[in-house]
Amino acid sequence: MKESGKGPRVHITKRPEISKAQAFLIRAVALVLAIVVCAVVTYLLTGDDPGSVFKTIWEGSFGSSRRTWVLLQNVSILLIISLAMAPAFRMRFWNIGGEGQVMIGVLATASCMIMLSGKVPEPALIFIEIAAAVVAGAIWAAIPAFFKSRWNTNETLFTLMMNYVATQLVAYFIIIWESPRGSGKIGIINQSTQAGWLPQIGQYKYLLTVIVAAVLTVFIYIYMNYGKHGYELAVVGESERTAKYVGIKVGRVIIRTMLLSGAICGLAGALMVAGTDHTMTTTLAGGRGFTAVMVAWMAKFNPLGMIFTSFLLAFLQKGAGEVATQFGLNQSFSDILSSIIIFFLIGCEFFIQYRFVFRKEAK
Amino acid sequence: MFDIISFIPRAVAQATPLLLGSTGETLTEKSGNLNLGIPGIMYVGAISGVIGAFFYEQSVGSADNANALLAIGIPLVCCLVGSALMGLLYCFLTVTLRANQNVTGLAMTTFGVGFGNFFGGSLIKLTGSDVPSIALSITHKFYAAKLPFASKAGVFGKLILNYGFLVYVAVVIALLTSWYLNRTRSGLQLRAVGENPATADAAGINVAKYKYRATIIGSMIAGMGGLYYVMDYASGVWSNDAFGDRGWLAIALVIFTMWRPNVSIFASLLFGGLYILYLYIPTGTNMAIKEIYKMAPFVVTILVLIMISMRKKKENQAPAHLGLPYFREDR
Amino acid sequence: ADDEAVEIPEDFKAGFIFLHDENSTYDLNFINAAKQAAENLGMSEDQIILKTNVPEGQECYEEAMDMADQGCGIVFADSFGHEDYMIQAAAEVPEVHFCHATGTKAHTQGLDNYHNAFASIYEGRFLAGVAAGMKLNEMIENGEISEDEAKIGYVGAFTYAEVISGFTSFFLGARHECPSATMEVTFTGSWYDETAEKEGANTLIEDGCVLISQHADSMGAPTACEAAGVPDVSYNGSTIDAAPNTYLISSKIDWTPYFEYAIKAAVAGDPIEADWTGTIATDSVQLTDLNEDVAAEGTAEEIEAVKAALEDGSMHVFDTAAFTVGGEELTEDFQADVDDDPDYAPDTEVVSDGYFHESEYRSAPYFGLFYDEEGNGNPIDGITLLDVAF
Amino acid sequence: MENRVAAVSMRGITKTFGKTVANKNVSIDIYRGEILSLLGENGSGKTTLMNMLSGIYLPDAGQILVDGKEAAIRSPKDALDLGIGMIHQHFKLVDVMTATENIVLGLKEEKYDLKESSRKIREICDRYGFDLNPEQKIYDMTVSQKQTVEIVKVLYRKADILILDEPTAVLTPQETERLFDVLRNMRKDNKAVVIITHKLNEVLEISDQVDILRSGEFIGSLKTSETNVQEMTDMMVGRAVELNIDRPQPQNVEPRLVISNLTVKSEDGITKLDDVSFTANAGEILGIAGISNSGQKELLEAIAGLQPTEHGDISYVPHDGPQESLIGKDPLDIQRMGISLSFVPEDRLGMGLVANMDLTDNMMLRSFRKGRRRTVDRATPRKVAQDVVDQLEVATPGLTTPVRRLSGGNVQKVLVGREIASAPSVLLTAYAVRGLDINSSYAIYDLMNKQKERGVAVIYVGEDLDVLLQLADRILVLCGGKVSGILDGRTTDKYEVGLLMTSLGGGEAK
Ligand SMILES: Nc1ncnc2c1ncn2[C@@H]1O[C@H](COP(=O)(O)OP(=O)(O)OP(=O)(O)O)[C@@H](O)[C@H]1O
Ligand SMILES: Nc1ncnc2c1ncn2[C@@H]1O[C@H](COP(=O)(O)OP(=O)(O)OP(=O)(O)O)[C@@H](O)[C@H]1O
Ligand SMILES: [Mg+2]
Ligand SMILES: [Mg+2]
Repeated sequence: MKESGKGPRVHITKRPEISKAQAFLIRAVALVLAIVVCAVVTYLLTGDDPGSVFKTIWEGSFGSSRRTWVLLQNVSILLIISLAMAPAFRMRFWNIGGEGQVMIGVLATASCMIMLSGKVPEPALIFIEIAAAVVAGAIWAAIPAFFKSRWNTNETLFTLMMNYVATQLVAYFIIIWESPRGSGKIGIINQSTQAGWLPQIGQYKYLLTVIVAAVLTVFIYIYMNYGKHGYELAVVGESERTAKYVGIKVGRVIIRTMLLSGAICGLAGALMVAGTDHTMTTTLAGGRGFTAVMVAWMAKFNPLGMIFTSFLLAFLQKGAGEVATQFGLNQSFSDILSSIIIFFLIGCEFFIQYRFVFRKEAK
Repeated sequence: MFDIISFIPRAVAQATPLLLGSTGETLTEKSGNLNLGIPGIMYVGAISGVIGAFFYEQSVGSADNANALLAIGIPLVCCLVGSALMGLLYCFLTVTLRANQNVTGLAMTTFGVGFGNFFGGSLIKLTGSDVPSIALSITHKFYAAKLPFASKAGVFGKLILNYGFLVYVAVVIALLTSWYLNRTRSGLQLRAVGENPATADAAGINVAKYKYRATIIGSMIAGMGGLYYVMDYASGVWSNDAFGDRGWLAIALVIFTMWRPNVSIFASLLFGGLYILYLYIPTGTNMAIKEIYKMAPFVVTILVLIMISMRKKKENQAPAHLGLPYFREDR
Repeated sequence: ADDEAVEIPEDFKAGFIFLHDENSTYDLNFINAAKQAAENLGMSEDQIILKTNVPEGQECYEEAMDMADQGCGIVFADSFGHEDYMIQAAAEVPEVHFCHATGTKAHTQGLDNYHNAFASIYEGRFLAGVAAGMKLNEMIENGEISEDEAKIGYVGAFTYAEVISGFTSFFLGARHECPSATMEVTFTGSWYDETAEKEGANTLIEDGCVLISQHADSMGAPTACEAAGVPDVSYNGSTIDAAPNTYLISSKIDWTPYFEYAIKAAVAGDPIEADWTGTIATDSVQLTDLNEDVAAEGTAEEIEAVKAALEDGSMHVFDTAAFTVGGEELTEDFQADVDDDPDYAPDTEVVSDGYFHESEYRSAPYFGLFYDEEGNGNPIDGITLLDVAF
Repeated sequence: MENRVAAVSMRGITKTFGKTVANKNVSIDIYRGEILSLLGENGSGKTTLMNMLSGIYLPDAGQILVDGKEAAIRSPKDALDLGIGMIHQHFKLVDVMTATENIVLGLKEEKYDLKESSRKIREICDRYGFDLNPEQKIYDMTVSQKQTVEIVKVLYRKADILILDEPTAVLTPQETERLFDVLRNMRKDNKAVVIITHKLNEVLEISDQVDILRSGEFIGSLKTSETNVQEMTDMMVGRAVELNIDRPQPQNVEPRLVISNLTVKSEDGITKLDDVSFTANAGEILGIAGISNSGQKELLEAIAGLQPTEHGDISYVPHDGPQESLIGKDPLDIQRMGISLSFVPEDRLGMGLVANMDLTDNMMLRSFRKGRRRTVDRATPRKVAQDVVDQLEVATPGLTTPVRRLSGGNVQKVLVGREIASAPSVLLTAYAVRGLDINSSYAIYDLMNKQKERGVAVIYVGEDLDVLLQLADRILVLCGGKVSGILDGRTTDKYEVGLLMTSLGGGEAK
């Protein structure tokens, strides 16, 4: 091998910075390829014509104005949770506990709605329940942050475990408040009085969630890119020693950032319970805490990019659900399709950062 | 009524998938790859084994025609191939394409669980059975086969001898992995890759090769955890989602054991016990308290995690380069 | 509305909402029934919309409304937790019927287009109990166990009335044959948890139970029984594939009759009962194949005889003479909690003519535990709830 | 000599990183029995060139001949197989492993037997006079011990083409001397040695041949015996450079920092500073000398508020006003007290700067808190960054380049530039010219002097005694955490300082 006397014909090297347009093009190509692969997989697994499958996916999301609104609602909730993830990840705090933080928000909201209904005036109830959710989510997220800042406790595992603890807490209270006895369900909370239900804007049930998501997107965008806090957390993420060197209180930044993350997750929980679902189940978060990690990452923590990535995943989920219904496939099919798309989108980053060099002969 | 002699074998049954999963993940993490796809890989390992067993059973028809070697071998090989492919996919994305490990892992878990349930569901449709599950009783017999005298050999027999072969395989793999990591040159080099790939690289170690190898072998070991669950514990019955979240517990075990597969033999037993402990705690009709008891393994993990982090010891920390991509020309 | 002549117009659509997909025992039962009903009624594939994996939340409401948008004249949902969302949809779209299986609120809700349905599955369980009792008798005769050792184990999901009604009727069926039978019950706290059910069954077997039954959806208990060689009465379908040597019999609800009934009524414009309870007579309650290799001799005949007696009313499952609570018989002034309310207040007298009238005041069962002053729930005599103490 | 076959010939090597052309058509020869010095300014491509020899990078174009035969070096393994061993500018060691484990890493020829390997390592150490415990973990080692491990690693592998990238940057003069003895022995063994260093006196002392790079291009080759510092510098820089440090007379000297009886312990309870007292004056450069690890780092970090103190006091004396104690204050508190204290730490990328951020954002590190708004102002730091780039001649593709991409010298300029930009009243610098080429070093000395003239109290921790003696007004010598003397920079000499560095000099400060 060494006798051949030549270096390899091709090798990989870092690209010069490429333009936004070029990077976008690469991602677009990856997306198209991913869709082609999905089509092939669909064809192989079902024998159905991929064209009609995609048509169904489209109709599943945009078939009627109701479906479009539902999609927007799903996108918004996913986006909100993803926005919560972004600052922590920029700080290199691997929070995979979004699920639990949302669930705690759910629990806080539900408990206010159940326990305070009829005891305080309606606007106060709404204020209290949202505040409770925000605070609960924030505290839940701050617990691992505290241990991380103090003893550098591994946060990936800690937050993951906190998900289960939160879910079990919810399970506990569901049984405490269950109705009827023994059913393990609490049904719609305050169905008759609608106490604690968030108001509907005009005739649009989900507009409120969409507006909250939009406002939060702008807020997080500014917070991370132009805010002093955003700058501090980026420094902490890059190098704790540097942060200390310029007088940034690292522990405080970690806890503060997680308080923010948790608060937003808690808010997402409140929006679900008080805004749309009006109930509490252990599956209310539905894995979105994990999906949000992927959403945030694929967008490189850019809140504006996250609009697109959360849309993509929610759209797929909804569309593939419709495929499952129409073609009698099982629901796991949508998981397969969305992961294929994620694989392509994260894989293509390689081609944005690196390129192949073909060896030239020296003169 | 709490009978430790009968409790331990049941904890062992819970422990085995956790042990295989955590051993596989430990080996993987030692190479610097944080594979959060393990839960998915365990599903894929299980369903691949099930597919192999299913077609084998279809081909032999009845238990009388079954051959022990094939009945064990075919599902095992299918499981190993399926999990290895998942490991390969993970490596291709994270090592070759340098994609982020966390996202890749999470996506692989989504993918793996979806894959398992999708094909599980498809096979169930094929069987057309009344209750949606695939019963692989012929191959199960071989997987669950115990020493004939084990149950009669007193307490020792009951506690130590009375398991299907995969339980012993799991323990042996854990011990071998510990030995490999600590006592062999290749193990030393693997650890170097996980600690500091640039150093390993400069020392002439093929970083990518080690990462691929450890991750793929690790995935295969973890996949066997899924196989054990369905072929032995679940009596050869595949039902969708039955494996649950064990994969995440396996990942938790890695940190819990501070990257030591031999310690994991006992730690997984502890976790396995905690996993079903709530069934033993008297709650009466108070179902709410039961839900609190179900927290046990998670709360214990958190407490241990905190304790480990308070006693800072360099040797107890994660491989220094865990989760980070390596590119030689980076600086 | 049992008019055979009803023609389903080609533009009539029926929607079905399922909690999971066909990989769940529970939902598969509904899915098969939906398809069967459509076939029986001559409806084409386009006339039914099956939507799987609809969580017990806002999604259920959205799906129900979406089905109404798509022109469904009737929408069914299969899970208890869907109820409130179905009511929400029913209130918004009065021209569409919303039918909910296992729910409890239709009789108090006062909506003309919202309905509950269930079946007298306690009768099926009673019959399965007969098979179990005979198996116990056979074991006693063979000298495998003594009379006192005729202990049944039961893996239940929740302390829910449906489950309690189920295991009580099963136990009464067994005791009908084997008077010395006793029963232990353990709860998993989940409708589907393979590990918990399997380990629950294992605990019961270790505790000396010689026959197991279950009310939870996974294969956990049947496979635990197969491994231990303990006869098993399963639920919702035959588990003979996984447990050829121990599966005895199983009971299940067939929802086809209800779906047919409701669709026909909706098409004809007839009112649909607020609470519809299927019975053995309507073929809503069924026993799956008896495993002759395991069953005691004469089981099939005995089941037929008892079934006939139940059908002609000469026998009642909850015959107050057949059981006691705390040593006492139930009397006519006994009240059960039939109407849903947060404080679980008993509200309806349900004992008369010498038996407890299950599923008559509403379709979902209400034969629950018996609560003493301290708030402890007790089962009928002969049944022990496990996990109350070590 | 004309007929000698070069051990290594690099022909027409080109290497680019993104937009940066690190090497452009470079050709050099390395001969056995010779020590070659590779010289060039920071960022001129020395490390890159050698990394291609050791298989870390692949050239974009060009070829490499080993012993006259074209060789494919695809990976470090190929390089090792060809007998090429390299000691990298940044150590390549696994922290949690022992010296032995690090040394045998990647070897596969011999049986895996750590005891036997340790024995062999001891043998090598004995032969060359290294002080190394093979069983010691790397994280427990001092820099020079780590350096030793690196050297032993190469010796253990019997490499006969040896590359050392700035090996002396972190060594004391004594350690350097020992290393040079080793290198001379290797030359005697007919090995080929390449050494990269910015210290020209070392070049003159050790090498036979000097190859010079400038901006990635090969400029020329000199025989060491026929050249001098001035010529080398001029070739490196590409124009005539003036090589002397001037030392303006201090003006308006007044006490600015008063340190009294300061004691600092490390986390594991080891006393790092022991009862240290001195005063740093405004308008003066206070040099701090001492062998490495004598407490320099702790001293500066204690003043900067980064290091908890045991007892004693650090007081800041403003020009007009009462003195204030800095004890228990962190950098933020100090800033809030209105004290402008700048600190150029030893670890530039790990502490002073954020490697992945661009120049602007790095400038912002010091100033981002300014103003009451919750958002940051980037316009001012951008201007500061541009000024630093212009004034200090930082070689960078632009202000949006992450500083990690810059060469060591340029990184240092960015850091010093930022610290000076905030118009400090106290400037602490630790090894400010470590790893810097001679031109940049002089630029830094110049900056120090300018600060001194501005009336700043400059504390300059240095390792090069010649420089200290030329630059500092007073020299404080640390030995084992104690002050072993404070000398007048104008009257003392190398011998006196050296003596105080190694012993307590027979008493307290004069
Ligand atoms: N991750 C692993 N898990 C289990 N066994 C392994 C693992 N990595 C290597 N081995 C085995 O250990 C032995 C020694 O490995 P070693 O690295 O020396 O092999 P190699 O092919 O020469 O590798 P390299 O060329 O990278 O040095 C081999 O038999 C290999 O199969
Ligand atoms: N891995 C890399 N990625 C991007 N740019 C690089 C990389 N390595 C080197 N460079 C760039 O190539 C040029 C040459 O760098 P190199 O490290 O070879 O310089 P050097 O001569 O060793 O400098 P110094 O004396 O500071 O060590 C510099 O401009 C540097 O920024
Ligand atoms: Mg009531
Ligand atoms: Mg260099």
